[in-house]
Amino acid sequence: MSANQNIGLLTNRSKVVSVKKMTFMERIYFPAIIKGFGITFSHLFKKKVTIQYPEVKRPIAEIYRGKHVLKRDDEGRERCTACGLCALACPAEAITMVAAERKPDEMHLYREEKYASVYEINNLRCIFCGLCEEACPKEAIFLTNTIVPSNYERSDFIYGKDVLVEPVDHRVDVSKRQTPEVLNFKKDKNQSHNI
Amino acid sequence: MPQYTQVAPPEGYSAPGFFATTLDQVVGLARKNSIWPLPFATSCCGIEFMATMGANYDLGRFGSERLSFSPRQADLLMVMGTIAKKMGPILHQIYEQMAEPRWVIAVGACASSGGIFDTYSVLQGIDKVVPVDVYVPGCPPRPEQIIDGFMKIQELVGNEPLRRRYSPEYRSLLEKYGIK
Amino acid sequence: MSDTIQNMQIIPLEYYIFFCSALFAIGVVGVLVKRNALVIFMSIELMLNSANLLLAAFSAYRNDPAGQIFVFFIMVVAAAEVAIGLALLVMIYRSTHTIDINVLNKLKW
Amino acid sequence: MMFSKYLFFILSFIAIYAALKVLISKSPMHSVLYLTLAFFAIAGHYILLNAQFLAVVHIIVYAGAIMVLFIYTVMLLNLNIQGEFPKTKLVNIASIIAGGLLMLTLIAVFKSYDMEVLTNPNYNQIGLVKTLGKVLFKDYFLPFELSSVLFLAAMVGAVMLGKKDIY
Amino acid sequence: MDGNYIIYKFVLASVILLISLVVAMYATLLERKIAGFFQDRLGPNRAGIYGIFQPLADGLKLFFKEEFMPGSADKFLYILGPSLTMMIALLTSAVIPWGDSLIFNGVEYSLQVADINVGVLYVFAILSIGVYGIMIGGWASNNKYALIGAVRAASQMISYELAMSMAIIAIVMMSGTLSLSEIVNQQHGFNWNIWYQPLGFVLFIVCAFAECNRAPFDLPECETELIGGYHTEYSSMKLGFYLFAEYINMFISSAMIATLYFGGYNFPFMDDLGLSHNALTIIGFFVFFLKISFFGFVFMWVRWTLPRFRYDQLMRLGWKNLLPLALVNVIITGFFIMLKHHS
Amino acid sequence: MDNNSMIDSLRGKYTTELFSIDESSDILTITVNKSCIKELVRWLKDEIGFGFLTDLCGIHIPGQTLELGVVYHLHNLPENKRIRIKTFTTKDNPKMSSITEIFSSANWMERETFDFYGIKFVGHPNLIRILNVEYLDYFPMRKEYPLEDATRSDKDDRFFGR
Amino acid sequence: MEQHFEREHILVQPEDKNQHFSTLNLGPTHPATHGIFQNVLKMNGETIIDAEQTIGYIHRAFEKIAERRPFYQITTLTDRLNYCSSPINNIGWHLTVEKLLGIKTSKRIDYMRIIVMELARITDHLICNSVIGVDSGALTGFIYLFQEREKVYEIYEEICGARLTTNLGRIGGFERDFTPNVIRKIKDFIDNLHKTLHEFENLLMRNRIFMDRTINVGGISADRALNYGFTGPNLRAAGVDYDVRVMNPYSSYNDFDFTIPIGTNGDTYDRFCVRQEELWQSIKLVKNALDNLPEGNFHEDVPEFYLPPKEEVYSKMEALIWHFKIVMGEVDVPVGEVYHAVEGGNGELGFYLVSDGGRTPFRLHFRRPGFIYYQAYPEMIRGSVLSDAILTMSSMNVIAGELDA
Repeated sequence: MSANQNIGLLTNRSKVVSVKKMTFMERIYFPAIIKGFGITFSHLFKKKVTIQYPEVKRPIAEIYRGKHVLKRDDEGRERCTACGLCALACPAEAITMVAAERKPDEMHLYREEKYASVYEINNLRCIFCGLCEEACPKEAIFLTNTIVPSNYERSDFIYGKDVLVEPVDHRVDVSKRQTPEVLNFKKDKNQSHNI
Repeated sequence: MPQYTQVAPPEGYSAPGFFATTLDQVVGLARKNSIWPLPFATSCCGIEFMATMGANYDLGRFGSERLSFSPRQADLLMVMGTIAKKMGPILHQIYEQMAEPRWVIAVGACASSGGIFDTYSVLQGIDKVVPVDVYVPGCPPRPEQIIDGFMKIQELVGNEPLRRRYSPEYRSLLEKYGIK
Repeated sequence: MSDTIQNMQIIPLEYYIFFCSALFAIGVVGVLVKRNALVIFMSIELMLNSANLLLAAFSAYRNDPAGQIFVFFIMVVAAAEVAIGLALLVMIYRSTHTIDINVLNKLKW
Repeated sequence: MMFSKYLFFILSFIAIYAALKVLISKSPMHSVLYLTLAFFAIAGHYILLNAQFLAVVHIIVYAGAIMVLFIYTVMLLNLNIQGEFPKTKLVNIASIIAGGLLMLTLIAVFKSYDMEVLTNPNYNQIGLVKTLGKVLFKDYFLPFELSSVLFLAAMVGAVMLGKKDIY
Repeated sequence: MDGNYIIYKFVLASVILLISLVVAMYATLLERKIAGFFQDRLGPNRAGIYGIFQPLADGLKLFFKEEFMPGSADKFLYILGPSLTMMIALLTSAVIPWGDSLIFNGVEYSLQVADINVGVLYVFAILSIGVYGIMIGGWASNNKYALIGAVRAASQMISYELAMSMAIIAIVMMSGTLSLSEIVNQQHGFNWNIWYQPLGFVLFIVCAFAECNRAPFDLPECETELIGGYHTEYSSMKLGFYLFAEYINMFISSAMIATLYFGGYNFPFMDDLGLSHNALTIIGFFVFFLKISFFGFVFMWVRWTLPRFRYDQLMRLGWKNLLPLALVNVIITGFFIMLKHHS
Repeated sequence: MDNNSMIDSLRGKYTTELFSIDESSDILTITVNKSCIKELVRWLKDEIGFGFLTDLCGIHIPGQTLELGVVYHLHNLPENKRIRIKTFTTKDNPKMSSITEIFSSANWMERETFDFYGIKFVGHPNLIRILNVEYLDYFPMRKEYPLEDATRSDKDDRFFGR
Repeated sequence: MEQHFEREHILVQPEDKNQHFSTLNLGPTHPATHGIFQNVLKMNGETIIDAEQTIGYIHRAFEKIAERRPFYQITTLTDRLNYCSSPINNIGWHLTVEKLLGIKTSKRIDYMRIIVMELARITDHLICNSVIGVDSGALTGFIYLFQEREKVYEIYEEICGARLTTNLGRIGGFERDFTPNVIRKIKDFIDNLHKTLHEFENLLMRNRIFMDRTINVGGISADRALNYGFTGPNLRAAGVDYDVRVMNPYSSYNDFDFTIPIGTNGDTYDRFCVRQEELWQSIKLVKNALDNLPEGNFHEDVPEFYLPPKEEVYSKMEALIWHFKIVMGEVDVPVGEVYHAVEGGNGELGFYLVSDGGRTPFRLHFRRPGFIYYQAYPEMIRGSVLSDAILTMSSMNVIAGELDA
């Protein structure tokens, strides 16, 4: 104890901030109370900030990490090559996939020789940290700024490829999530990645 | 002022000066607009729940700003955050203390399934202890998602027949969780 | 209202006497029978009240306000007594953890 | 009209029933509440006697203050656990007989007195505030002031007694 | 006592009861709406336009909720508690003069259910027994939080009753009567008691807050400390009674404030309008309700602005500040009355 | 007091108990025999001015003879110096003297260490599990125990080589 | 488990055995405990004689998980430590790893980190102080302040895409750069926060009801506070101006001048005022950092730990290999041990990291300030009443995630 007692001030930057002595006006309650009344009353006529959620939606940042999407390339082939990096990077172990060899007649479906025949994300486990997106070397998985709806059963949250893969005719725009360099790079059609 | 949908009157027989509907629907309508939640907030999701109660999202619009911390008075148990194995029995007890009809909503990954905490000390989803009606994903979920889950509950509440709580199916469901 | 007053005369004073005596007797029995100091206190209150009522009745029948004034004084005494008595009771309870008067006979010596 | 007579009997019945219940009840809380009920019945009697002021004051003082104090004590000491302390049957019977005898004696004493003198047919409004106030502050001024001193003393005493000295 | 008289009183009593109930019901909605507006949010708006069916929904829900009885509770008292609270809350409305009299066919119908000559004392009597419901309920629940809530309620209400009665005594001294209707009639026009008793008014309103268990004196049920205080163990309609009684109390307290200090149904320049007695009565009735609504709003305003007291501070305020002030107020009033008599 | 004089005075006071002094790490780190830990901490606090127990935690290093260790971080606030003290004990009879008398803050930290590693702090007023359930029959932070909950039902282990 | 030690209760036995006390169970789901912990109060009437705490109700085994996860995945854990100010934990962890790896970050990264951390401190203190208001019965101030918190959430959302558990830091910098939108939003927020803060202060700070409630409530002396390992606002309220940002400056905090607010006797009002003043200081810090934000890259050039840019991964083999190596955690980490502390929302948030060169930390211990100082709670509330206990609890700002880890 002895060492602590004379500790004094450690720096010269400190400032005592709490004033505990009350002035007479503070002692008689009313000035502060009336001030408080004024503040709350002024809010009575203020514009309400409430967003009526289901009807009005608050703008969500474009890079918000919400529901996942499995991208297709320009020709509509699935980009995922089932390398498993996303599953490995997932701290929640929410991603499950089964890799399969592409058959010759599936050239138009899958981009690479390997593809994920099963790709499931357990959205109840998922913590939407975005590490899978970061880990993906094939520009295949992205998070979007749509929210995952709630549901009644646990099994409803295991999103398979039917939900995750973007529809061919309804492409999900993820360009806002990508760096300008990547977008610039994607214009270069000489690269094998971009064909 | 943005347009918002109001609750439609219950379907029923209506004529001038005369309006008939089944009791179930009226009670369901009343119940769903007066859900008093019991916020069982343990961690991060609890903060997002505060945001939901706050001015920007205002759960009070649904008639739910009266939080009842006493389980007797609550209609909806909102479990938000990690439930450790040490907490499990307490959650179970709270559920037992609630008066019928009661609903449970598991908010967030931890409450729903354990989330990233797949560890020896964390309960892998509160549905191991109490029956859950609606799960809300996210870690933590956005207030929008919580409201979304809340509206799912409202849907459930509105359509629930009065008899359900006395039905043998419901009893057996409770028995599965060891509730008398 | 005034007709009620007239009708009141139907009740003879004896009725009040019987009634008050009964109440008083119940109070006395309570003091004798009970061992819970709190209930004994209440019985005393009951006795005081029966006296009060009788005083009020006499005053009304004799048309003399003094009786009712006495009731006020009795109330004052009763209130004071209760205040002190309950404080004592709480004290006793604190030190002995009981309000059973039979346990409290330590005071004898 | 027999109306007030019935009222008298009903009130008397309630009062005596409640008073008996005070003794019979096991839990002190019930005793207190029954006593409160008895006091309400007595207040009814006061109104019957046209002593409205007295009735209201009775309710304020007894029901509003004294009985609340009792309940407060019961709650404070959490007495319900203690329940009843049994006494021997003999003592009980003896006390009841004693009480009954006392009642009989009282009635007998009053009976011997000639009641007719007391019954004054010219009934007027002595129970009103004005009459009482005048009497209280003219004839009984000194006792009134003294009683306030008594009250003060009681208050101080109660506070002194109730003071905790744990710390 | 003719039949007409009884019917009229009965109808009046029922109407006033009904009004009290409806007002209290909508006070709950208003409270939530106003709380919302104070806090930059909207408050309930899903149940009907602006949420007008919210109280109905709450009521119906509570009604159909499971009746719950704690295993170790005292059954009878457990039920008695909320019922008593509700009943006592409604009792006061009988003596409040809701308006002047209406004259039909030469018969005068007063808008006061019972003009008791000790009206003010009657209000006190009711107030003083108002604590029973809470105490009984809190005690019967056999829950520590409920018990603490009940103990707090009891001591708080008893303490503030004193200062409150002292504040009213000043009014009674001024007006020389205990009858509420006479007190109101003496404040004809703009001759309101508030001009003579500003201190008394402040004392009274503070005590009224305490008596209603409203913030900043909501210690018996404060949510963050005692969860629900005395009603922690209550569910369904019994809880509804408790919550409802609070709003009825608020309504009645506002009415008492308006009656005692703000001239009840009197309003300025009422004699200059040249209206008939009946018209004045009806306008007065609405004016009275306007005043009540204002004070109801003040009740809510305070609740959503101020932090609450601590138990011992509340006691200190009641006994050490308000009571002496009330005594001073009585003495000053007496002094002025004496001056007036001598001059 | 700089590191060198600190080391000198340490060497002067403790000869046999002091196992090693490591200056290469971010903080001056000393490893001592567990027998002197309480005395050392008291000395550091009272004489040298390390009046603040920043942290106390356990560590399990399998393969050593003394497997279980406790790491103390002390802070000399006026001089703004930190020191790390390590001490080790065997796994079979993990006992350590408690420093709760010196630092009240050590109370829960020692309980936590006990909870995680099973190190018994002799002289601790209330050495029971703090974070885990009381009926847990092992010390979960020891390396040999698994992390995962066996009851998890929604996991497919095929892809997680953990 | 062998039980050869007596279980002794910390509860002080009353001197007089006849004294009769009741117990009150505060928690685990009491509204005032916010997070989850249990206090069994031993009461005499409303006066608290003693308290026994039980914690661990949301124990999630952070330290055990950390031993099984590669370095970059631990960010998700740290976010959930003190979730009211998760970026501080996040960046604190990265600073620790950088210390171990010997990475020196540029001024821009430092300043960006300061901005993010001070915003986090603002959110943390906003919630703590407004919750003191709620627990003392003034809900309205809470809702006003929460609107400001929402604005910080919006900023985080723009920075990284999440509101609360941000996961924004990376070893060597940030995941993304600040967009102009972010800078604008931060400016907006900082310029407008003072209005709401003033409003809130007017509602409570000099209101006698609130002052009476908080002054001399739950006080602790500087000496005892140090002995109990207090840090952060709670220690400063007791009058010791210990602040990691000043004593052991990290992330270029020494470039900025700010005062350390201190209190006098460590009571609830002191804690409230200290936090309130720290809000003002944080506003100043963010403003300064934003004004002086240098140009440059948002992450350091650490190819072994920072993922290579995506366009290179898509096109170059070498980058792809590094990408795989980093994600799979097969990069060699130096053997060693470091302790690094940052000034978290509640005080010194320390990370003690022992590395054996593997892909995961060998041992990672979090010095959670809340865990350490919460044990002083019984001593602080002894002799006060229930209401005081609740205000003391909320003013200590014990966050369950941090408490139980």
